[in-house]
Amino acid sequence: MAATPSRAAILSQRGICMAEIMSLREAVSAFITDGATVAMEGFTHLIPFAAGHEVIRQRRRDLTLIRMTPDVIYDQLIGAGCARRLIFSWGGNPGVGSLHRLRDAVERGWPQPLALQEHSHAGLASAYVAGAEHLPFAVLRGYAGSDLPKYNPDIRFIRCPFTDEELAAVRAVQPDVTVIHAQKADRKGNVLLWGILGVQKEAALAARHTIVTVEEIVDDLGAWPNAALLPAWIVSAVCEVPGGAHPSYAQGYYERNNRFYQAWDAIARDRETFQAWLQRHVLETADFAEFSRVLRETQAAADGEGTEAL
Amino acid sequence: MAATPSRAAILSQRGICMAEIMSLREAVSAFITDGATVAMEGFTHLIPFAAGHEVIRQRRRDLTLIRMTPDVIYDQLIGAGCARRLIFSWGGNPGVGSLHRLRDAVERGWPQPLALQEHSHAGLASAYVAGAEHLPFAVLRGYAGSDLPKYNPDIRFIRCPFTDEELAAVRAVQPDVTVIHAQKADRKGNVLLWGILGVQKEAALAARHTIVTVEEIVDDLGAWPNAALLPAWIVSAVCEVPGGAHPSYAQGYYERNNRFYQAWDAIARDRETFQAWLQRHVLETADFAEFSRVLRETQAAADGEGTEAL
Amino acid sequence: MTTPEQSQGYTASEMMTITAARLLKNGMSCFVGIGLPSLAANLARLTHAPDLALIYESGPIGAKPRTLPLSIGDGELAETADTIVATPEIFRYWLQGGHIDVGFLGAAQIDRFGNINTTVIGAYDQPKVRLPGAGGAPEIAGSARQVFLMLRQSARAFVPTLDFITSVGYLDGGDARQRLGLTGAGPVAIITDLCVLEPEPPSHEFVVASIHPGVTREQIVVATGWPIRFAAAVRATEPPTEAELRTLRDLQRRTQAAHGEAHGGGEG
Amino acid sequence: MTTPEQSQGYTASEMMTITAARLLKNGMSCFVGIGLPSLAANLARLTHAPDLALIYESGPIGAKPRTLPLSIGDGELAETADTIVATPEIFRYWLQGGHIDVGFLGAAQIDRFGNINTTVIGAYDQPKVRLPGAGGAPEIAGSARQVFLMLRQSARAFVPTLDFITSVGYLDGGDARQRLGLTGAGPVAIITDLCVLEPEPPSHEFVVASIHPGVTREQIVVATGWPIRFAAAVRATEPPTEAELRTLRDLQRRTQAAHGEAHGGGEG
Repeated sequence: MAATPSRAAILSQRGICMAEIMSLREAVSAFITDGATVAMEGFTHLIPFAAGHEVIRQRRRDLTLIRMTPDVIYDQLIGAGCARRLIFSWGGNPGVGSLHRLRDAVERGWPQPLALQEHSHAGLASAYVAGAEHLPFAVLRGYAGSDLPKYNPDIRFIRCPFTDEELAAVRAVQPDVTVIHAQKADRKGNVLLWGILGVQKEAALAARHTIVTVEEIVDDLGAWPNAALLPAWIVSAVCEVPGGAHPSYAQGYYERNNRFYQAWDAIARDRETFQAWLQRHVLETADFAEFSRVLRETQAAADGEGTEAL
Repeated sequence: MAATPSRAAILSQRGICMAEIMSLREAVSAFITDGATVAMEGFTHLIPFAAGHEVIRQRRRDLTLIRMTPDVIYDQLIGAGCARRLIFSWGGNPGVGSLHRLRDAVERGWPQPLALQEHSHAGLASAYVAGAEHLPFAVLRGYAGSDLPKYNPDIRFIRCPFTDEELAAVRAVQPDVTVIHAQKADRKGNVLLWGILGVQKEAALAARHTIVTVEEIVDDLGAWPNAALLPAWIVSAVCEVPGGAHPSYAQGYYERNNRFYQAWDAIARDRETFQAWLQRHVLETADFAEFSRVLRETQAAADGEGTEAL
Repeated sequence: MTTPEQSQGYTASEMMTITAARLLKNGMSCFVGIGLPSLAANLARLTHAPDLALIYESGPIGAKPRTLPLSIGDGELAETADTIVATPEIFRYWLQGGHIDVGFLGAAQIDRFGNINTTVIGAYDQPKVRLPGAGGAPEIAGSARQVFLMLRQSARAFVPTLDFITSVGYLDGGDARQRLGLTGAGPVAIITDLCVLEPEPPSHEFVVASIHPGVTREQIVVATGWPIRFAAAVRATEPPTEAELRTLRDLQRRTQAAHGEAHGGGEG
Repeated sequence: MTTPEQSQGYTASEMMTITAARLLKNGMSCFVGIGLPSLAANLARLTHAPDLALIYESGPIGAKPRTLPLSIGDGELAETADTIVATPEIFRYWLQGGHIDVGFLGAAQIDRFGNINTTVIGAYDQPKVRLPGAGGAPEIAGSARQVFLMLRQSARAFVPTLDFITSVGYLDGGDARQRLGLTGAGPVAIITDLCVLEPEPPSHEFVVASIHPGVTREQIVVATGWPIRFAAAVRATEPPTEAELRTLRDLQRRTQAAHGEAHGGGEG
């Protein structure tokens, strides 16, 4: 994680920031480097799957990945060998069970060992808040009596300077790059999202660079009062990727593909099945549009055979 | 200010909370007692003037008043002798000049001395956040080099447990009662507001009791996604008081009466003029509806005379 | 041979869900995890507690889902909520702020003091089974005014010693929890498919307080990894009513139709 | 006798506002107080910096007011903003978070190191004049990447020693500010009705860097309460262009029509 002074230094060197509209390939290539600390956020909703695939395609290595719920997106990145470290707070396949690629990396070091830094949701959400607030730490009522602080040095306990009460403190997370998916951007690069917001705004504000994939780029966002809007001047890149949250969902555009999440259990359980899936759907496709075509074909074939092999 | 343990005790004794729809007179009578700590919030927008008047009518005394911008609402309460202490961060008549009743109390102790606890906006906003988060304090990058901490014991400096960096800490504010004005409530007592939100949500969540005056009570709030909505179960009382933010404004209902703010300068500059105004408009009126009628009459008469004496 | 379940006309799972639902009072605010807690909370909302306010950690406040969500952030929760706030706000303003009446938690392992493990089986650094982890549980366990724990009873889950304490109940009992300064009162009931356990003062060890119809004490003893004790006056759980069963089954049927298969477990 | 102002065709106030506006670059994010800063920032937005993002402490982000607000929370700001966030978010996420390029402040008193007083004249506990107080200034002064200070120059305002330090510039000069660990660079210009002052390294004492047309050095000396120094190479401020003056006057005319009188000063 970046120490505070270096971020301050970067901020003071930074010129005027203004979003550029570019392809996802360009954005990943420009901003995500090997060894970077990357947060791809979206709490069940608006998970930036297309961007995750592009990172795999560009074969990024040794990433530190941050995400409250690693979900299938990080199971794919971890299984593809992109990550050496994971900062997270709940690592399951929602409503289904385990993330098998995550477990394989943790339990058996395949395809490479994965160091874990583990929080509670409240703790990691607070660490994002501290990052967004440019504070080195956040205070919360948390972790009392839990074993988690024994294994995570970024959780400590402090005392209130007024009441002497003991409270938990977590170190801020400050990603090099945050990637999120949103419903809309306008042509200047202002971004609008709605529905379940998770920690996306905090992750975006905490990062040095933010890449946003969107369902569509429009002339006028048509935002209501107090909308969750990220102005172009805190965004580095906006990429139009319709469907880019699939198999997660985008409220107002498409629903969560629960069937894919269920099928993922069988795909990810076995190293060979996973690798074959990754090869065919991600590594051998040029972009998310081609991925979507291939996935539809596999899914149609599976429907014909009555199997769940997507 | 309430210490944390007593609030925890109150929370654990509290039964199920659910808003009751009642008159403003009943609400002030039920929840605001002499000596209470009261926050009436609303940043220029949605200032709960009607509730302030009702507190004056019920002749509450020795209140500790909290408000980022005391504004004309607290100038009236201070001049009426309701307050013995003020926690604030900017005490002017916005765009006009001084709050003369506030200055008279501070500079000359009239009608009684007023103790000040003074923050910056960032500090007091953070203290509200800490209150809402049920933390005894908040951390911020603030007050460095300023003389304010010399005069406010609720500002201290602490060190980050990870980086050893020095940061400011402010004690949480936890009002006994928070009063806000909002655009709408539904018949269950769910409250919707929009536009400039200030610290209203934080003040409401930080308080033991929250009174909300609204422009109207409707069957269906018609809220958009991620709206600023306070559910009935964190609100104590909802009171329908159309126009209750005047001379402040309610977005979507009426505009700020800038003319009243300008005229207030002359009214409040002089003790006798102020007392006459208060007598005629607040103490001798039964409620906000009657206040509004009397104000319209005075205003029409002033228009006729070409003066600014409202 | 007829199983007790068949002869009773309902399953042990249904009895568990209905028992948990009954503990929720109308007007309460309830912080809900996915799986059994979500099922029980929505059953309560559809029966005796129409104004139960359901809060999901992904952000929805006052969700009124027509079918059960598969994940904690399903669109159904967002579309039916009174509003949706950001996740930090849910945890910091609403849960930590003291506005949640009931937190509802499941667990992989539980001990006699209601401490739970959802992190790891085996050693942390060399896990036998890596579980999903903490999620919202540690702070729900700490800050909700009361906590209900809900899980199927077995000696594998009800263990003498946890491999990892993810979230606390009463720690090692007595006033240990109180000394931690937590703002919530802690777990007040463990609802299982066999019985309801409640903490017995002053030790706060969980003892059997109510046994579901058709369940024997012997079954409970076998399904508990520590020498389980029974309260002085053990109650008999009221069997499900027709209305409770019908509402529960309708909800599950609607959910199955929506998701294409039975509702999965686990937080998310 | 013709005053210099009349002979020039513009007032000293107009020169001050236009000079301040010119310092704002297109695409910057600017945290704006009410009064002169708001006037200058909106003039910049209406002339050379159409994508200047104006942030007001009451919550509006990207406000594009057609007339100047009388208060910091006018409906005009809310209606024309890209979005409106809560006040704690403005201060904690946007200002403290490091996303504000320029903070624009006024003051009642200022000293040679750009420290300002908006709190009290006289002793704090027995004030001669109780001023409105800090508002957003201390943290704008600390966290905005750069700060512009803007006030009319007079010996009453430009004092040798402040009665109260509300917000810091360079404290007592040298590396004193740096040692405080503030994230913003501090004040880079004081724009007055007579001139522009800039901090001179390494002491960071403000010296006259640019003199407005028709103003003499003597006028500046008289209007400064400390022995003011002049930079080695003092620039001559470019007079207002026709377009600048027209836009400024149109804006003030629209504002006057909307509010019924001249735009007042002061934060709020």
